Amino acid sequence: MFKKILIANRGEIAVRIMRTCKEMGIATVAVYSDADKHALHTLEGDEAVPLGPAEPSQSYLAIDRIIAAVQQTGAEAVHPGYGFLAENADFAERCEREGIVFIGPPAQVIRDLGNKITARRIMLQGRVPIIPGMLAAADDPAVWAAHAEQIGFPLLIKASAGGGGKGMRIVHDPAELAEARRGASREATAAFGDGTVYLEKFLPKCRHVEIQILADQKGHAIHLFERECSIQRRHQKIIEETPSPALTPSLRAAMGQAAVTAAQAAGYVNAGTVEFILDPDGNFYFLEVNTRLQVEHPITEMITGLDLVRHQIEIAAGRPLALTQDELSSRGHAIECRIYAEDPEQNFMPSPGRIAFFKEPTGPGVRNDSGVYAGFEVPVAYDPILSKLVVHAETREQAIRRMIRALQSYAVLGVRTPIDFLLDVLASAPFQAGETYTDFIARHFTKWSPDRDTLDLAAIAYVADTMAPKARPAGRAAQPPAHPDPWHTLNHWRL
Amino acid sequence: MFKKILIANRGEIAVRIMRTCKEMGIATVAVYSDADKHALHTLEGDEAVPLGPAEPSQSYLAIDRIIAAVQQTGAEAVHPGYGFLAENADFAERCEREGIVFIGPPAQVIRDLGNKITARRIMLQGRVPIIPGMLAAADDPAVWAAHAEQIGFPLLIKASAGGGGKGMRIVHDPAELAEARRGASREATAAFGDGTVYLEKFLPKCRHVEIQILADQKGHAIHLFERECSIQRRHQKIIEETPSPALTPSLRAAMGQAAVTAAQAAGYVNAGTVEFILDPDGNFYFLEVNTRLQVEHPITEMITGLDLVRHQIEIAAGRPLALTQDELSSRGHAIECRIYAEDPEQNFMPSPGRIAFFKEPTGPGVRNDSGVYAGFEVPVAYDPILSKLVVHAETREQAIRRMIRALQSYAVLGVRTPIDFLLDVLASAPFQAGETYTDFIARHFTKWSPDRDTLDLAAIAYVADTMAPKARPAGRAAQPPAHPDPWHTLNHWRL
Amino acid sequence: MDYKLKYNEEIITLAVEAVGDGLLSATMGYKKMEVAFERISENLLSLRVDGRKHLAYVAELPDGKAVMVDGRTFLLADDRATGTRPRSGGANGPKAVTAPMPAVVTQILVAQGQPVEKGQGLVVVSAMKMDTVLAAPYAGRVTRINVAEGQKVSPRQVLVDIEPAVVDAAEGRKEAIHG
Amino acid sequence: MDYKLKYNEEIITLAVEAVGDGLLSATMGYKKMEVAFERISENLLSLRVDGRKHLAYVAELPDGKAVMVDGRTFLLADDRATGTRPRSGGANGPKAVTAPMPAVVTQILVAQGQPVEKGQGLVVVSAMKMDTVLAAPYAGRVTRINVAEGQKVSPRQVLVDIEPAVVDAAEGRKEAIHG
Repeated sequence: MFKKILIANRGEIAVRIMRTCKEMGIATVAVYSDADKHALHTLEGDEAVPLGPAEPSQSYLAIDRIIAAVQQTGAEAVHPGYGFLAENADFAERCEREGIVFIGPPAQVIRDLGNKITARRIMLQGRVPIIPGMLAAADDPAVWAAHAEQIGFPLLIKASAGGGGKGMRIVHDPAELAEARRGASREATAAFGDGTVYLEKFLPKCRHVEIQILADQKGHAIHLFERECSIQRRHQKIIEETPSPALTPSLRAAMGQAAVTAAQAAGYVNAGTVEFILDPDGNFYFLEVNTRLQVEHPITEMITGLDLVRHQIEIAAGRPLALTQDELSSRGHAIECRIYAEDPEQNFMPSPGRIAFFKEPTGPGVRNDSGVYAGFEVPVAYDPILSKLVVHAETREQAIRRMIRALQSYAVLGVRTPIDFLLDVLASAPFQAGETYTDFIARHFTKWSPDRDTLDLAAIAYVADTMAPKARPAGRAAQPPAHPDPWHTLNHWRL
Repeated sequence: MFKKILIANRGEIAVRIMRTCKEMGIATVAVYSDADKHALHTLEGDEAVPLGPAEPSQSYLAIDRIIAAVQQTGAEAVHPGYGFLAENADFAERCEREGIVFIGPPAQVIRDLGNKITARRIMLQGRVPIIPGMLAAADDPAVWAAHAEQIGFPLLIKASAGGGGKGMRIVHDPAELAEARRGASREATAAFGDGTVYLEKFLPKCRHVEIQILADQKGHAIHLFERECSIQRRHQKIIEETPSPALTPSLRAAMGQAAVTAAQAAGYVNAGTVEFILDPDGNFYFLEVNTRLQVEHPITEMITGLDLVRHQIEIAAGRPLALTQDELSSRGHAIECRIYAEDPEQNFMPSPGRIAFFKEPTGPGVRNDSGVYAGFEVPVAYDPILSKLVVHAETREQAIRRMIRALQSYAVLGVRTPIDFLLDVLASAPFQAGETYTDFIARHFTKWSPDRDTLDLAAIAYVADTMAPKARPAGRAAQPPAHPDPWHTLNHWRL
Repeated sequence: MDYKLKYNEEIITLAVEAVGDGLLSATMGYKKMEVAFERISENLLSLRVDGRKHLAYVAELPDGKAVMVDGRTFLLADDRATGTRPRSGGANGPKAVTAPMPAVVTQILVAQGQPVEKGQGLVVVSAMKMDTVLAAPYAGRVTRINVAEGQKVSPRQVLVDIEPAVVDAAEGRKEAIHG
Repeated sequence: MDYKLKYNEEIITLAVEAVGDGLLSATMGYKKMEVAFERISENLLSLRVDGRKHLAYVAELPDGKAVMVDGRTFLLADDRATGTRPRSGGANGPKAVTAPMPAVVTQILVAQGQPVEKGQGLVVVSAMKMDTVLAAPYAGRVTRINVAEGQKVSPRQVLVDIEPAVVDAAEGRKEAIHG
């Protein structure tokens, strides 16, 4: 097993990976930018190497500097977390070339699956259902028109190199096609340096359901059930759960098998996620493979009892995966809420700043993977995730109640968070009924504003805080005399 | 279901019960003594009723006052937690008479099982193995001598009303018998108001293994596997784990079945624990039934995925237990460490005082059921438990490593705790080998003292704390100007 | 004693009377509430409002106090300290475009002296992986640009000064609300 | 600068030299360590000792500072503030029996004027469900009993005064160690 791992990431995911490393007896190297000198991951790493300025291109995305940090500290492997370099094939390749173990799939697999058109072809060959649409890039407007007619409207234009909703356009009418294609391609070029776009059927009322997979270097692959991730804002998930309220046991088995087939078709190794679109009739279609750990991996850990980071590291170290599909089972129900520094009243605008007070929820079935602490200044330069709040309970209904309790006891003062927004989503009838489609927020929560009754209570608390005397002295209630008799009876209790 | 429950307890167990109540939509009533005006359970209850002075007899043991609090608040049920009135048959009976639901077994069951001689007779009739020994109280020294000869030395004298090691004597020689019997009886009279003592075979090298049971009002009973609780100091458990390193699947099934038989023989209802002594040859003997929730119940929750408090409340409300033995399984490995305010360097002497700083461990598979907070003054009047730290992982080895990591990141400043002692126990070869017998602490850890290397680091930290400038101002790094332009661009971002 | 607390663009008025040690009576609009309060620790208060218990977490921030009750957090400021802030437009209206959060200026879309329409993009700032266009709150003329591309800016720092075109104040407000 | 820190009955001596901002050199016995330190928050320090990182949690208590490093907590006090405290016996030894923690007196086992043997039980106190017998640290005569049964007592409050019998100091110390 590795003796030392460098974690090429920051914040809560870096901290979470370090915890498993520590439990495995593996030393950890943190890397940090100038903005993260006091970040929790920097503090908690056994070593910490500065990378450079806050700008990601000069720190967490600076491949040369990260490779230098690996070499300088003698780390044998790199865990990329999610985001930053996690799905960067060049980085994985560079690690391979330098003799550093990249904890993830081989570079070529990342490259193949990072190209959506290539990924669709691989899946088609593997008989994994894909959304009807193009299987090759095309320049000719006539080819596009022919595809469009064959697939039928509405259509979706997507960037082949895409992610995060960029380079995406919905087209309802043949007349819009050419202009939408140009716009999408322009956006894709700006975002990914690759303007290749292609056509897919647009599925309006659907769910985002993904399957977690694990595959070892010997080709043994299993799936760890699904995650339902339909509740999104700005194309980013904010609530995830497992099991999906929409899956029957047979559909779960079919999707799980499709994900394993997809993994094997792509030559996949390590942990990954096969994303599917699920339509209301129970048809599912391959969307993409995320070739890394997901933000929402803890809910899978809760229902399977497995530590995914540990399995990632063991697979990367060449160990065979000892788990078999038969012995796995999904127990209970788990939900994750992402706690960002953002303002749900202002269209989820980021809300950086100093965390003045921080009290995490605790108790049975509650887990909070946090990357911050009271006094920490949340930097402007990065994705503003503070923590992932996760609950596990016997049933979906109980998990929802548990999450509500946990959110109600989570105090983050100093930056704005969506905690009260999430409370209202969890308490809403459509969420409780499991009507979690990707248009959920737009449909039910566009005009959200905070609860007025609690505002009145908050105003009273403001006044009370002004009137109540401040903290009592730090000492004990009963102070010892200034010069107490020095003899301590305690030492003689064993006589 | 109940609308309101009064929790006739304090500290971490009261807080833990309230959490489940809140998740079930049940209002909670806290009760508190003068010493607990600012205790966490007092703060967290939806209502809080003062009972009286700190002395337990005038507060948490004052049956009349608790019944009055129930009636005053309109609570329909009482949860007694553990300790205090949890195994008090008179209290349970009083509740029955007043039309209040007591969340526990019927008063008569508590009374029968509270008398160890009666309990032994019940178990014998139910064919549950008991330790060879007396089955009835006896006055005649000749009867005692005859029993002693038949059982064989060494013998153990125990108090029939006993608990906590009081009224107990080990006898190695017939000549000691009479005097030991008189001493034990005197001690039992002082402790329990009942001097009845009896003889059992003494089993020197053994383990304490208990089985969690659940039984509903219709007579359906199941077991939730075992807990190994052999690591004790002053006859009190400090580390518990499940599964037991000593149990094979067939022994587990046999002990589980014996516990269910014991429950049914006693007419048991609600959650309870059947304690056994397990000898090195795999023979097990009934010890006693704890007719309440145990301190160590969370480890069973971890491996079964069940909320025991929820099941207690549902059973008390008359709901049938929907779980069957077949569908239950034990997943992974769980360990609990009890974190007391006590000094492991001074024979675990209590260490009350004000908690100046409190940082709980978090992360995957870590749960800390705490009853305190920074600033709280731990009262002198009660059992000094601060929290129960619980971990869950895939294997015993991983659970041990996880517990070590959790303990290392648990900061309790202001009162002494056994955290560093527990760290050394968990890291020790005999613990890791599963050699957890009831004499473990006496055998391996009598001469324990804190780590010297870390003391040097602490001295350096002391000096650094003295030299480092104190906290920066509470405001943000970048202060806004004193009279900023009032217009907030934020409101126009949706234009 | 009267408290005027600012919440977003709104003023909340409480008439507060201390009626004993840790006891107060608060009137908000037509609602009168009897309140018992006690400090538990630096950031925690225990409240009893009309007989119902609540825990409130409070922290002092540079621009007010953050208060969390029952899982809901509000930023409140003493309005006497900050002065009244009209929502937008009018005689007391803004003369400048300010940064809403710590950010980096990625693009400047206008030049000094340039006339701008209401809602026209002026500056693009980037914070936390998200680009935001700061728009003109009213029609007018850019009198000064105070930042450069690549510059880091702090909350409320004035980025662009605009001299407003003459416009009826009431109408300006109406447009802002419908926008 | 020299620090004398008291840990239990022991004195730890550090020779400390500030060698820069947030840098110090510490000598303990034969061990010399290069230390970099930085305050992260009120109770948290980041340390680098001979190149190895550590986090230290520190809190001020009435009788010193509690310091937690790597899961191990120590109570340390500046010895210059508290004065040296010999372990027991001798000329500077105790003249009284004090309460070791907040407790309630449940039983008084001796009377004023009574001679007592070393190790003889004097007072029973109860704290946290546990009874503890406070014993005479040396032979002597009870000159005063300052408490009554049922009374609450605070740490270091003097419960019983004892006038010591004349005894060789060295022997007294030896006995205490073997006791």
